[in-house]
Amino acid sequence: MVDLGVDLGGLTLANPVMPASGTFAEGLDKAIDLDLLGALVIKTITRQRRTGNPVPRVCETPEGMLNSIGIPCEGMAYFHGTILPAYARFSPPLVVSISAPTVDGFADLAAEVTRPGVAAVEANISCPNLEEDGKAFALEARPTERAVAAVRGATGLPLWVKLSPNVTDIAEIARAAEAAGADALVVANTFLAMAIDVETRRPRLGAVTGGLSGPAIRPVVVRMVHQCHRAVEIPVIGCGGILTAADALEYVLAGASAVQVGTATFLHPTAMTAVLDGIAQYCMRHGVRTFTDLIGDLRTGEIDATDLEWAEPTA
Amino acid sequence: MVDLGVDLGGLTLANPVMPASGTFAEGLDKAIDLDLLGALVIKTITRQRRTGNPVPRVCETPEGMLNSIGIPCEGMAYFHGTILPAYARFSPPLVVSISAPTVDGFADLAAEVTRPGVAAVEANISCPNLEEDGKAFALEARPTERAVAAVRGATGLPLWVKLSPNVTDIAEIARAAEAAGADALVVANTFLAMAIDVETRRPRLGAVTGGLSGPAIRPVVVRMVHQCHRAVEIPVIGCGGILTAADALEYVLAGASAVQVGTATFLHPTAMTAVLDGIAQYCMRHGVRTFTDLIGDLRTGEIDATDLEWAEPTA
Amino acid sequence: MVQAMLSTDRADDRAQATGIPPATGKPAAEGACEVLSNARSNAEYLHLVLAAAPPLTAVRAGQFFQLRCPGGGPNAPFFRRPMSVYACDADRGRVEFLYKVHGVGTRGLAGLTPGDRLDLFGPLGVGFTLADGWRSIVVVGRGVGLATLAPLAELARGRGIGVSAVLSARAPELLMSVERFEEIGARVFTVTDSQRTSGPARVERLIRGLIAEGKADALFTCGSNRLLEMLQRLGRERGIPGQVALEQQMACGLGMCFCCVREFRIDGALAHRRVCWDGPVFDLQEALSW
Amino acid sequence: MVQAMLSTDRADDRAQATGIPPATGKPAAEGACEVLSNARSNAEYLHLVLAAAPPLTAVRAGQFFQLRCPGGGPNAPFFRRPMSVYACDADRGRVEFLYKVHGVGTRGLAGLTPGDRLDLFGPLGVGFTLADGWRSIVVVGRGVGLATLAPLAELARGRGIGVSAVLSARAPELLMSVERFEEIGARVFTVTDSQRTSGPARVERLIRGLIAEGKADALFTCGSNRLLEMLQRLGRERGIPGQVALEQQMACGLGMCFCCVREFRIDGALAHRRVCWDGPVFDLQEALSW
Ligand SMILES: Cc1cc2nc3c(=O)[nH]c(=O)nc-3n(C[C@H](O)[C@H](O)[C@H](O)COP(=O)(O)OP(=O)(O)OC[C@H]3O[C@@H](n4cnc5c(N)ncnc54)[C@H](O)[C@@H]3O)c2cc1C
Ligand SMILES: Cc1cc2nc3c(=O)[nH]c(=O)nc-3n(C[C@H](O)[C@H](O)[C@H](O)COP(=O)(O)OP(=O)(O)OC[C@H]3O[C@@H](n4cnc5c(N)ncnc54)[C@H](O)[C@@H]3O)c2cc1C
Ligand SMILES: Cc1cc2nc3c(=O)[nH]c(=O)nc-3n(C[C@H](O)[C@H](O)[C@H](O)COP(=O)(O)O)c2cc1C
Ligand SMILES: Cc1cc2nc3c(=O)[nH]c(=O)nc-3n(C[C@H](O)[C@H](O)[C@H](O)COP(=O)(O)O)c2cc1C
Ligand code: FES
Ligand code: FES
Repeated sequence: MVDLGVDLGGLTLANPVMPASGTFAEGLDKAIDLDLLGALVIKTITRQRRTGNPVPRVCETPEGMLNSIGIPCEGMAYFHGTILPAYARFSPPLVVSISAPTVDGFADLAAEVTRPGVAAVEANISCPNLEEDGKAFALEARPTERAVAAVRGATGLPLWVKLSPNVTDIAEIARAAEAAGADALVVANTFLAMAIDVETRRPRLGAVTGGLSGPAIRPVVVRMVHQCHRAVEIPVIGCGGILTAADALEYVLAGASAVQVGTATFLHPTAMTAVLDGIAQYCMRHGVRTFTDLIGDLRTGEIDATDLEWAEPTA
Repeated sequence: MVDLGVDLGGLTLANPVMPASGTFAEGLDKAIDLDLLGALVIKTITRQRRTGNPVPRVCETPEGMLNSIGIPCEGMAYFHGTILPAYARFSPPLVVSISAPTVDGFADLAAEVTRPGVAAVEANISCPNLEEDGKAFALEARPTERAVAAVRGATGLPLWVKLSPNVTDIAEIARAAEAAGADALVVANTFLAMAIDVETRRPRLGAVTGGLSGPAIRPVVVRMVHQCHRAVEIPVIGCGGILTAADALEYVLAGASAVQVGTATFLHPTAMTAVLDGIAQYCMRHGVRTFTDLIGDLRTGEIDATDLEWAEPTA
Repeated sequence: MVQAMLSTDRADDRAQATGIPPATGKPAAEGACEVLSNARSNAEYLHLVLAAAPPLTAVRAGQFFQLRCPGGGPNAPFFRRPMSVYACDADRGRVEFLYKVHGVGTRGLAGLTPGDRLDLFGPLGVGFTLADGWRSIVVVGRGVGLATLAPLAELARGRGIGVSAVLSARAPELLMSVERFEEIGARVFTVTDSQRTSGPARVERLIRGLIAEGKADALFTCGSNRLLEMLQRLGRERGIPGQVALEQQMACGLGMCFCCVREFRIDGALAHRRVCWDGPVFDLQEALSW
Repeated sequence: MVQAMLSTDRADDRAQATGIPPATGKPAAEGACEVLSNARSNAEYLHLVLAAAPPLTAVRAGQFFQLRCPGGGPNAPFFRRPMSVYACDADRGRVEFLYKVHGVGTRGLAGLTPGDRLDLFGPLGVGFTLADGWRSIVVVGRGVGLATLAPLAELARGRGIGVSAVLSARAPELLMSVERFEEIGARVFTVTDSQRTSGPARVERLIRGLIAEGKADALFTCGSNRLLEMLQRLGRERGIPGQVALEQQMACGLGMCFCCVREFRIDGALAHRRVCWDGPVFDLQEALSW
């Protein structure tokens, strides 16, 4: 038996596989047993009611997708009255993703979701879709620090901070979030992108730009997870383009303590449980008894003969 | 007949299609007629002789590739004695990409390549592979300005500056390059990335990290070209993941005056001439007589009925 | 002959449309199904028949599947494609689709040959509801919209409810599913553009006739904006209930991504609903034409 | 029967190996070729025969093509795959490859069936050279390496040069191309691991015998590091020239990307060369074992 448990900044998960915010809802229990997952992370909420962006809200790109869903939100009464109770019947810890246009707004919302039934808060300071003003907090170290500190002050729950990949130096932002009290980092949100229908000369998204996710982005985010892992002491949760167990393990070897699976669930609703099974199988095949032994176990020494085997396949 | 000519910061090209630096050499004339291209951009050179990075130097990713070629370089004598003469027999303007580890080094090299036969200088201030210290000039505005100003002072040739996509605010860097005297911008170089072979737990590249290119990155770079086009007056050359004429036209509508094709040539050696043909055909089909009319012609107004046709395909 | 194996959606499913998460989930499964045939129905439509086993065959009228359409390269269909079930026979283990080639995904479908495998995910969504007491219904559809309506007609006939089916097309040779509806036991009316019988005014006159005959306890439609508006008007005027099946681009098909929203007028106020989760079948009057 | 349609590389091509760009380019073309057959040769190797037209059939011994292997999804082979020409017949319009399934690209190749199309790009690279005056040569190869050496043997025989071919494998049933070499008119020696005849010492003794017989004006090999080292030693000791075909991962195949470099000892100094452009055939002594 492999021990798949992992401690994520004060919250212990039975295993390291969970959904990425905004790509999951309880409807997925039609397809998989949600109780198998390490945690349940729900779509980012805001205090304000919002309708989100105009359609089309998604489009396809090479091995990826763009979304400009925005954060449609039914408001707090709906959150407390409908969303929270809907998850009561599932056993994995519930992680609530929050977003706000101001530092105070972050603090207020963090306080408001600090309720029984909520196991951790994920501060989405990186969503590029918010209509407010423009730049997300996560694009620079100082605003990151302020937003994270505000949330930290408002809740005693484990605090995960989700970073944006649209930055020059993700390690610097990671350190700022850690310094301000984050218990774990989620790396990363989507890449700001756009696509154009050349026949109509119009943007393919109603909101013109949106976030790129899916396998296409994985190599860039794996690099960022590796940098964050080396920059901070707190655990890093890898997120971006994970489709298979091998993809998830790439993140783990680069330094992730757990992974979030987003877009893949749209393509294969059973993606998360398949990733989980595959990780367990990998551990057995490689004689790994404790999953956490794999975290950051990237080997960068001199390349030895076996690695060059492909250069002499017929020998 | 469509007029495909375009003026790029003082250099007039017969058409807007050219190779991306480092993905082209004169050997391609085995496969296509190089005289059909708008310009010939050669692999970045440095003054120092360098051997480049350890193998493996490339690997495959979803709809993309990583490279850690580095800038292997045979030195200046070889450049003047062998490379320059080899291109003398081709008619398109020759653009020489240069890189250096210091501001003075950039100036010296720019002066040294300002020779008959060289039509423009492309300053590669964004290559993430240089061994020197680390951060490339292109990651921040001030170093960008300094490097560009040095090159500007050292050569009277049209000066193209190639930006890095690994930045928070590409428009800011674009403005810095423009202010320092760039005649055109190339947007963009590769995304710093990594990939791991989970069976061996080793990086797939000998140099651990490398640059992501190919279709996967296109939506992010199109967004950056759009931002740069709105931020500066000088022409922008789009580069990243162009495989077909439609991809190239996406860049043009987003604001690019010309395009560079890189990775696609590895997959289809005839990619550049196919892109060129496709652009001409598009212009004819859409009644566009002057290619330059398409630059930045993205339509973002209210969506009208025809765009919603897919919502009622059977009507 | 296709046997009726479709059931209706119960009221507790309908409750999902209010946004309240369902207390129990009916399973939706992912499965690779063998292609039994994939033949052209006419110049525009293809008919795909797959071998399928439970739970894939536990389909209710109006539900859909998300199909993983074949294709490779940078323009491969990345998302699944939503497709209404045209027929389903749990006993014989068959699921059928009727589709039109539109873009890269449906082009991939058209390339399937018997023996190939296609990955289905479903059945998904909230289907049609037949109220107790309805004796006759009218279904009005055009093109592939008829794929969605055929299982409804079949379900109604199975319960002894009379079905008048108004089938519309550009030209007689493009009329779809006439035999399927006749086999089901529907009274079929065909209208076409080329015969100038398909305009809203003509169709309205036809339906007013059916209402007058007492054959229209409820109105059902799918796909066409003009038909929707006309039926809404008739429904309001004559107090006849109805339902409409809507389409919208979908990524997840499970209510998770919120890309498939449309606006509805619910109790007088505008509200967003997810077509994949709260629908694709909605109350005729709540839907907004577009 | 495969007819000899291969020529040698001329000295002006060899000059490319010095890094000086060639004055004239021999064309390389991209073309979709029909698969005529793709059959298993033995438990490990497949033999792919394609219909091809000029300039694709203007192949010289030792040259290779870049194959766009079929496959879809996120693990599709993104790069082309380099593959030596095993046989080429311009008159009949055939290009043939011999390959081993190794990873995703060659697995895609193995799925090809007659009538499918495969996109080839080539022919590429600098092939083998036969010097005037050579009367007999020795070729030593193992596994798919023999694919590269067969056209050389054919070319030599076509010029009346005697060929001794030492074919190596793990076991007799895995021996490749024995008939092809016999048909060509080579004197074939088979050595295998299971018979304990393939060790470097045994092979060395065999070749020393051929040298003693005066049958070794030049030595050629491909693929195995141990064979390379042994032949280099013999060559140096006895002053016998030779050539080796090398492999390296390739993206462009045209000398553009510099991913396929290897180190060579040229005039005593270490230097990088691109296997796709300066090779894949190199001077036996300049190559470094790895
Ligand atoms: C619930 C539902 C049931 C459907 N049933 C059928 C059916 O039975 N037969 C049939 O032929 N078609 C049906 N459609 C429409 C079908 O989904 C589209 O024709 C198909 O998605 C087009 O994909 P494509 O790749 O060929 O086109 P592309 O234009 O290349 O598709 C690009 C994107 O737009 C989406 N898209 C394009 N048109 C539509 C559309 N009309 N509805 C939703 N998304 C669209 C695609 O899914 C894809 O994400 C149904 C749609 C829905 C929502
Ligand atoms: C000039 C030349 C001629 C060749 N001729 C033959 C031949 O006739 N028959 C044959 O079976 N094989 C030959 N090879 C080897 C063949 O190219 C590889 O087996 C093939 O590329 C493996 O691809 P894959 O996707 O199956 O393996 P993967 O391991 O999935 O490939 C991953 C990457 O590594 C590269 N790679 C892996 N092994 C090799 C290798 N040995 N050489 C170069 N690149 C490699 C692939 O091209 C790809 O880029 C030749 C190689 C070269 C360079
Ligand atoms: C449709 C969609 C909606 C998303 N909504 C949110 C969101 O509300 N909050 C958030 O933090 N991230 C959101 N994301 C980003 C994902 O959580 C994830 O960071 C990103 O998609 C990369 O992972 P993936 O490649 O596995 O999808 C969304 C992504 C998608 C595709
Ligand atoms: C193998 C390889 C080598 C490259 N070398 C250089 C280089 O020397 N200088 C440079 O400015 N860009 C270099 N690039 C980046 C390309 O010029 C281009 O910016 C990038 O690949 C994105 O374009 P693409 O997606 O069309 O390839 C290289 C890219 C590749 C793939
Ligand atoms: S398709 Fe994702 S919510 Fe409807
Ligand atoms: S494969 Fe590109 S230089 Fe050899």
